[in-house]
Amino acid sequence: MVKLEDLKKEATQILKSGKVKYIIGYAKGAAGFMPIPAFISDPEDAENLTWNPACVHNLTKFIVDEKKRLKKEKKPDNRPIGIIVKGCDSRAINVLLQEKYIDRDDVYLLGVSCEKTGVVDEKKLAKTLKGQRVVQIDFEDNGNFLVTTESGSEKIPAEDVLAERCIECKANFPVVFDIVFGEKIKRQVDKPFQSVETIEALSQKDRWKFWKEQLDKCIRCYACRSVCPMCYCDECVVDTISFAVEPDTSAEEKAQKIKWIEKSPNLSENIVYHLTRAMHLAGRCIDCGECERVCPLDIPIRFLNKKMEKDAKNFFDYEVGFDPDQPSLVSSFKDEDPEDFIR
Amino acid sequence: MKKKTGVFVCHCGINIAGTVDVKKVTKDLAKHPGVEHSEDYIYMCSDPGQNLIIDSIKEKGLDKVVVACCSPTLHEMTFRNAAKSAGINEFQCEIANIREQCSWVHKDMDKATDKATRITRSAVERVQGNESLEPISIPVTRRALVIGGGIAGIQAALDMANTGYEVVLVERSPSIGGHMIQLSETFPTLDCSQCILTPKMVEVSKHPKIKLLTYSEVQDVSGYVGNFKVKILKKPTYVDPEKCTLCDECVRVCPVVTSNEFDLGLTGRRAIYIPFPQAIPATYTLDIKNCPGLLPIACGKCADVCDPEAIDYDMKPEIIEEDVGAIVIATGFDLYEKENLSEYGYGKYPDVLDGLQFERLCSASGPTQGKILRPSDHKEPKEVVFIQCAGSRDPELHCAYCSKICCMYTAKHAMLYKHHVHDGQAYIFYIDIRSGGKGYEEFVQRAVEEDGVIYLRGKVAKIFEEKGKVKVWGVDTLSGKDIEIDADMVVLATAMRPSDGAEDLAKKLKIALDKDGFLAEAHPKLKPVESVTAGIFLAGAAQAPKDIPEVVAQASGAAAKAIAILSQERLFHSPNVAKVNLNLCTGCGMCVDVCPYEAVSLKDGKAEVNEVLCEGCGTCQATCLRAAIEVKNLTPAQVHEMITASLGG
Amino acid sequence: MEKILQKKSFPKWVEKLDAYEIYSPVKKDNTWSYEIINTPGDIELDYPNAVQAPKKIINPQREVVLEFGRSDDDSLEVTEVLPEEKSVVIFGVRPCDAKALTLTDLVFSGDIKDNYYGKRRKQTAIIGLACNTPPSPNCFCTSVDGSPHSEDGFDILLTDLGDRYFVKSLTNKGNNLINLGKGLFVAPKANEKKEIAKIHADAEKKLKRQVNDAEKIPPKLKEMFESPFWDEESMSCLRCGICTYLCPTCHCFDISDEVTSVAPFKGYRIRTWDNCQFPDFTMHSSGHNPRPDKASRLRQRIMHKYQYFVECYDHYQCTGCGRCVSKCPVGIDIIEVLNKVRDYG
Amino acid sequence: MAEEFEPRIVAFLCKWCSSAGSDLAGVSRMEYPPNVIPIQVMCSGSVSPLYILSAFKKGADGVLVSGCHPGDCHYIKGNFYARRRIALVKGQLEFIGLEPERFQMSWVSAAEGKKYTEIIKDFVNTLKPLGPQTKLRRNP
Repeated sequence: MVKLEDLKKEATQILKSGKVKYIIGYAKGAAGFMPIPAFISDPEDAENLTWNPACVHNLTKFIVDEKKRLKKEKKPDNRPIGIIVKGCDSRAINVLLQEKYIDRDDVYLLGVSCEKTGVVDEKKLAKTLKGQRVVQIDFEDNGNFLVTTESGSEKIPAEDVLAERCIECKANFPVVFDIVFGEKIKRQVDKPFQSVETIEALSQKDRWKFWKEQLDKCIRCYACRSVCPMCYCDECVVDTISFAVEPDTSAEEKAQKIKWIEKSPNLSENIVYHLTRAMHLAGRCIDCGECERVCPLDIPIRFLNKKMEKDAKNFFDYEVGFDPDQPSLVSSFKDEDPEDFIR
Repeated sequence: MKKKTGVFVCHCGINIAGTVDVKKVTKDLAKHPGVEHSEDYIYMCSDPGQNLIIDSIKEKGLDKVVVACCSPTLHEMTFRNAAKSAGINEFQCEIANIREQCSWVHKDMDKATDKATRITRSAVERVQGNESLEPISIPVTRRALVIGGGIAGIQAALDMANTGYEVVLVERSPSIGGHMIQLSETFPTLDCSQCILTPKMVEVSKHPKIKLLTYSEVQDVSGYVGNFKVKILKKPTYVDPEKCTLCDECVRVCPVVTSNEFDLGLTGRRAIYIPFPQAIPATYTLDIKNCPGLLPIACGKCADVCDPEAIDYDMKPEIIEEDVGAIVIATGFDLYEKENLSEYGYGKYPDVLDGLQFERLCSASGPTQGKILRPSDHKEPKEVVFIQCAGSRDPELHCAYCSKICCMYTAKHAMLYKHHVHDGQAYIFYIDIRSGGKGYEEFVQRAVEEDGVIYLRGKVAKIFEEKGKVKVWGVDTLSGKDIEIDADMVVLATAMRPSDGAEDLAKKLKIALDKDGFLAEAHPKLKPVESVTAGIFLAGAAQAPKDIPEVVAQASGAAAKAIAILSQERLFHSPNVAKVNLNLCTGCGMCVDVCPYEAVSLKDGKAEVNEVLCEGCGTCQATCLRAAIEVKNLTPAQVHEMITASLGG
Repeated sequence: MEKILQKKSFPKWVEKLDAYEIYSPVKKDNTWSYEIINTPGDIELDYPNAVQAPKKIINPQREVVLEFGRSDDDSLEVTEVLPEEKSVVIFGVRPCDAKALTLTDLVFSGDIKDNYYGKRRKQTAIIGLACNTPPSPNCFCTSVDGSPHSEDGFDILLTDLGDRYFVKSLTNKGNNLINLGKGLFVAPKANEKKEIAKIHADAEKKLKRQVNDAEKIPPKLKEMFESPFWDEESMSCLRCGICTYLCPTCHCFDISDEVTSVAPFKGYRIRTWDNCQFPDFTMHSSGHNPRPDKASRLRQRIMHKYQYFVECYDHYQCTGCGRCVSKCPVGIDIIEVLNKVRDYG
Repeated sequence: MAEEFEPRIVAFLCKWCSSAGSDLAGVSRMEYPPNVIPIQVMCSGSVSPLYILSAFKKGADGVLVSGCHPGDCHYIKGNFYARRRIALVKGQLEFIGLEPERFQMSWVSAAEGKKYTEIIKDFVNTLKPLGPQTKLRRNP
C-alpha cells in the first residue's frame, strides 16, 4: 500500500531542498469527496497532499501547461516540477518525452502504484451506493475500497466501482519515476480490449446506431481535448481562427484557417471532430480515460481511442508509452505491416 | 484581394470535345468564384492557343490560370511557360486533366461533362491557393566522385575527366581493374581482357584530372546534388609508391603465405604483395591482416631489405574530404557465396571451380600460365562439366534473377577449354541459352559446331568425388535420360550478386536497393542510370548483372548524366517544397523521422527544411500532428478546397 | 391563479396540450436531458436537474439566421431564416433555470431586441417544479437572490405535495394552459397553502452550500482585476467550455458563415454559442489576444457574472444551479472562488 | 423507373503511380464509370485522415486512396506510412459503423491502367446497392 505519510515526507523534503519548483499532486476539494489537482510550493502545504481511489486526474496535463508558461517567461525558473504519477500517467510522461515536448529533467516523478486496484468511476460508485453521499473513499487491503458515506463506512470490492480504464489497464505500476510509493504487483489483464470488442461485436448497423446517438449529444465543449495531456498543440483543428499570426501575416492568410470542422455542433461535424481527435492520438493515447470521465454528456469517447490502441497493437505490434525512445506509430512502419485491405 | 483566374478549356480536336461538352464546361466555370475569364479553343497547346492564353492574361489582368486539357505530364511546362511569358509566375498555372482522366475513358456526354467541370473547378480552387514561387537555385561543385575502380568506374571516370571535369576515383582494393582484369578472354571476340583493359587503367593513373584513391573506402556522404561532401578513408599500404622501385625484394623475404585473392585462392601470395603485375598504382601493399606485426621486433624483414626505404610502418589511416557535385557508383559484383552452393560440392571438392577461377586457369598470367590443369593433381582434365545457372534462376533456394552473362561465358569457357585441350570433352548443363547480343548467338553456335561442346538441357542432381573423378549425375530433360559423367573437373557458372558492402554504401548514400540487393535505379525504363537520389548515378554490375559492353555503355551513360549536372554553374530545384510554420511546430521530430530524403532536421527545437533536399512528397504534412509543415502549392488548405469543389454543387 | 392537481390527473392535463410541442426531462443512459416527448407518460418530474439547462431550447446552440447563395444572374441572394412558428411547453424546469431565462431576457429582449430569442421565448411556456430537496449537492441559489421555489421566469410553478401538485399560474400563458385542463384542477385548501409554505421553507434549509454576504462580492471584484488571485485560482483550469456551455445564464454567441457548395455558391449564416473559456473567443485578427491565458478567462467569467452584469442589470448573472461546480473536471468550485473573493485582501 | 443511384467517389491518386496509371487507362481508351473525381496528390503518404473524413463529410459516397506498390514509391517509402495510416483510419470508420466498402485503398502502378479501371468499376458496383452515404455527410 502507498503510505501517504511517506509521500508527504518526500514532498516536504524536495520542496525544502529546492530540488523542485513545485509539486503537482492531489488535495482534498472544498466539497464532496473528489480530490482536486493541487499545486504545492510551500513545504508546509505538503501536508495537504492526499492519495485515494478518487485521484482520477492525469496531472501530466499540467506539465504541458507549465511548459507553455515557461516559454512566455523572460527569466524562466527551469527547475523540475514534482508530479505525482499513476501508472497510466507515467506513460503519458513517456509519450511527452518521445515527442521531445519535455526533457526528463523537467520533471521529478513521484510514482504511485495502483497495485491491485485503480481509481474509482464516480458514476458506478453513485449507482452502487444508491444515492448515499460519499464523504471519503480510501484504499483497503485485498482489492477493496473503504467508502465513508454520511451514514457510515463500508467495504466495497474495488472491481464493482473501478473505472473501466483501470479494468483494462496495462500499467498499474509507473513505467518511469524518480521515486515510487507502493508495491509493484503483477496484475493479469486477460482481456485488455474487451470494451472495444463489445462494440466491434455489434453489427455495422448497430454500431452506427450507437455512435450516432452518442456523438449527436456532443456540445463541443472540448473538455475531452482540454483534459488530454497529448493535446498540447497551440492551435487545434477546431479553432475558428489561426493563432499563428505574425506581423506580416496577411488578412487573407488569417482567413485561410481551414474549416475541416464547422462550428455547428451537428452530427457530421461532431464525428469529424471525434475521429480526428482519435486519429491524432493514434499511438499517443495512453488510456488514462480522462476524456471520457470529463465528458458532461457521458459520451464514451474512450472507445474511439481504445480501438486505435487495439489496432496499433494487433496490426503493428505497437504499444504506447512504455519506451520513450521508440519512433512514434505513424512516423514509422515495418515491411510486414498488414496490407490485406489494400487492393 | 479578389482573384482573377482565367480558365482555358481545350477541345483537343475531338479528343476532349467528342465526349465533353466543352462549351458547357467553359460557361459553368465562368461563374465559379474568382474566375474572371473562361474560354475554350480547339487546340490550346498550339501557337494560337497559347497566344490566346497570353493575350487574355495581359488584357484581363489575370493572375492565375487553369488550362483544362490533357495530362499535366504532357503540357504543364508548355502552359506554365506561356503564363510566364505573359508576365505571371509560372506556378500560377495549373492543369485540369480532362482528357486522359475524363474524355478518353467515358462515353456518356452529360456525365463526362459534369466530371470535367468538377475536375476543372478543383484545379481552379487549387490555383487560387498557389503562391508565386521561384525555382530554388543551387551552386554546383563541378567535380565528380566515382566509387569503384572496375571497368565501369574506369570508363565513367575517364569519360568525365576527358570532358574536363575533375574526378575522384575511389577503389577499395590496392589496384583498380576490378573483375575484368582477372578474365582471360572476352566473348564473343575472344580478345584478351587484360590487353584491352590495361591501357585504360594506365590512362586513369596518368590522367591529370583524375585523383585516384586506391585502398580507400567511402565513409560518409552528406549534402545533396551539386554539393556532396564525401569523407574517404584511405587505408595505409605501408609502402610509399613514390619510393618503391618494384624490385620485389620485400616479397622474397616475407615469411607469410596467404591465399591470393587475384587468383581466387588458386595460388598464394605474401603479406606484402603487388596484386598483379599490371596493378595500378604499380606498387606494393602490406596486408596488415596477415603481416606478423608492424613492429620491427615482430618481423621487419621487408623494411630491412628495402633499399629505397619505401616501407613505412608508421603510415596511418587518413581521412580525405572531397567536395563533389555528382557521384557515380560502380561497385560491381561478387560471386554468390561458396557456402550457398554446397550441393555442387563447391568449396568441398578442389576440382569444382567457379567461373572466375576457371578464367584464371585459362589466363596466360594465371597460376598455370594458361595451361588448363585441374587444381587437385595438376593433370589436364579430359572431361569437363560446365553447369549454368549455379545459384541463378532458383527462387526457392538461391537467387531468383538471371545472372545474364553466364550463358555466354560458359560457352566461352567450353570453347577455351577445347582450344587448350583438343582431345577433351566439354559438357554444359543449361536451363536454356540466352544469347541475346551482337554476335552472341553465333558464338554459341560456334561452340557447338566447331568445338563440339555438348549442351545438355537439364539440371544436375548430384556431384560427388569418386576415384579421382568428379561424378556428375544429372538429367537430360530433352531426351529424358539420366546422365552420368565421370568428369575431371566441374565449372560452375556461379550467380552474380551485389558486391560486399554495397548495402552499407547504399545506406551512406541514402539510395535504395532492389529486392536482390542490387542498387535500385530511379525508373526501370526511363531512368536506368539514375538512383532515386538526385546527383547519384549507377554504373555497371552494381545495378544488375550485365556484360562488359553493357557496363561500358551504362558507365558512359552515367558519366553523361553526371556531366549534365557538372556542366551547369547552378542547378534549379522545384520550389514545391515543404515549409514549416514555426509558430505551430513543437519539435516532436516526426517529420524528421518520415522524411525519405533527410531534408528535415530539428534546429533549436523546431523543424527546418533543407529546400534543396526536399522533393515535396508531403509525407511530413500528413504526419505532422500540429499542421506545422506543409508543401507549397499543395497545402492541406488547397486540398480541402479541391475536395469541396470536386463534390460541391 | 392557484390550483391543486392530482398526480394521477397530470397525464390527462398534458394530453389536453396536444397543440403544443412538449419538452420534459428524460433519462438517457445515466443522464437527464430535456427532450421532446410524445406521450404524457414520458414526462418524469422526479429527477435531479438535467445536465443542460432548458436554455438549449430557447437559445439553441446552433441557429441558422440566414441563407445565402449566388443566383443565376450572379447576384447574391440572402434570405432571413426565422424560428419556426409553434407553441412550446417545457415541463419540469427548476427555479434556477427559469430565473436564468429572466436574466437572458435582460440581454436579448432589453433595449435591443433579438428576434430569434424573443420569438422562441414568447412562444414557449415554462412550467416549473419547485425543489423540495436540492437536485444537486452544489446548489446555492439562495446565495444569489434565488430560492428553491422562486417564481421568476415561470408561467406555472408546481410544488410536489406527494400525491398531488400545488399549481401556481403566474402569467396569462399559464392561465391558458390550466384552462385547457379545465375540470382537472381544483382550488387549494387553506391547509394546503400552509403546507406549501412549510415545504418551501424546509427546502431552503436543505441547501448545503452557500456564499454568505454575496453583496460584498461585486465591489470587491472591481478592485481585483489585476490581482494574482486569478493566476492561483486558474492553475488547474483546463480551458474547456463545460462551465459556460452548461451555465443556464451564459449567452455569448458567435456568428459564422458555412458554405455548403461552391458551385452553385450557397450556404448559410449561423449563430452558435461561444465560450469565453476558449482561446479563440477574444482572438483578434491582428494576432493580439486580450485574454491570452486561462487566468484572464477565469477572471472574465467571474467578473461578468458577479460584477459587470450586476453593474449593467442589477442582477447576478448566476442562479446558483451548481452545474459548473459539479461538472468541472478539476473541481474548480465557483462557490469557493466567491467565498475567497469576498474574503480577499 | 427511378434513375439509378450514381455514387460519387473522390480518389486521391499519387502523382507518380496511380495518377499515371489512370492516365495510361486514358491513353489506352479503357472505359470506366465517370463517378470518380481524381485529386492528384504528390504521394499517398501525404493523404491526411482529414482529407478522407472531409470528403465523406462533403458528400462523397466512396473514397479511394491509391499509391505506388510497396517498394515502388517515387519517394522511397511514403506509401508505407500511408499503408499504416490508412489502416487506422479504415479501422475507425468501420468502428463507428460506416460501411467498410465505402473507403478503399489500392496500389496502382503507372503501368496498371487496366487495374485502375477495374478498381473503379468494382468500386462503383459495390457502392450502388449501398445508396447515398448519409452518415458522415453534412446535413444543413
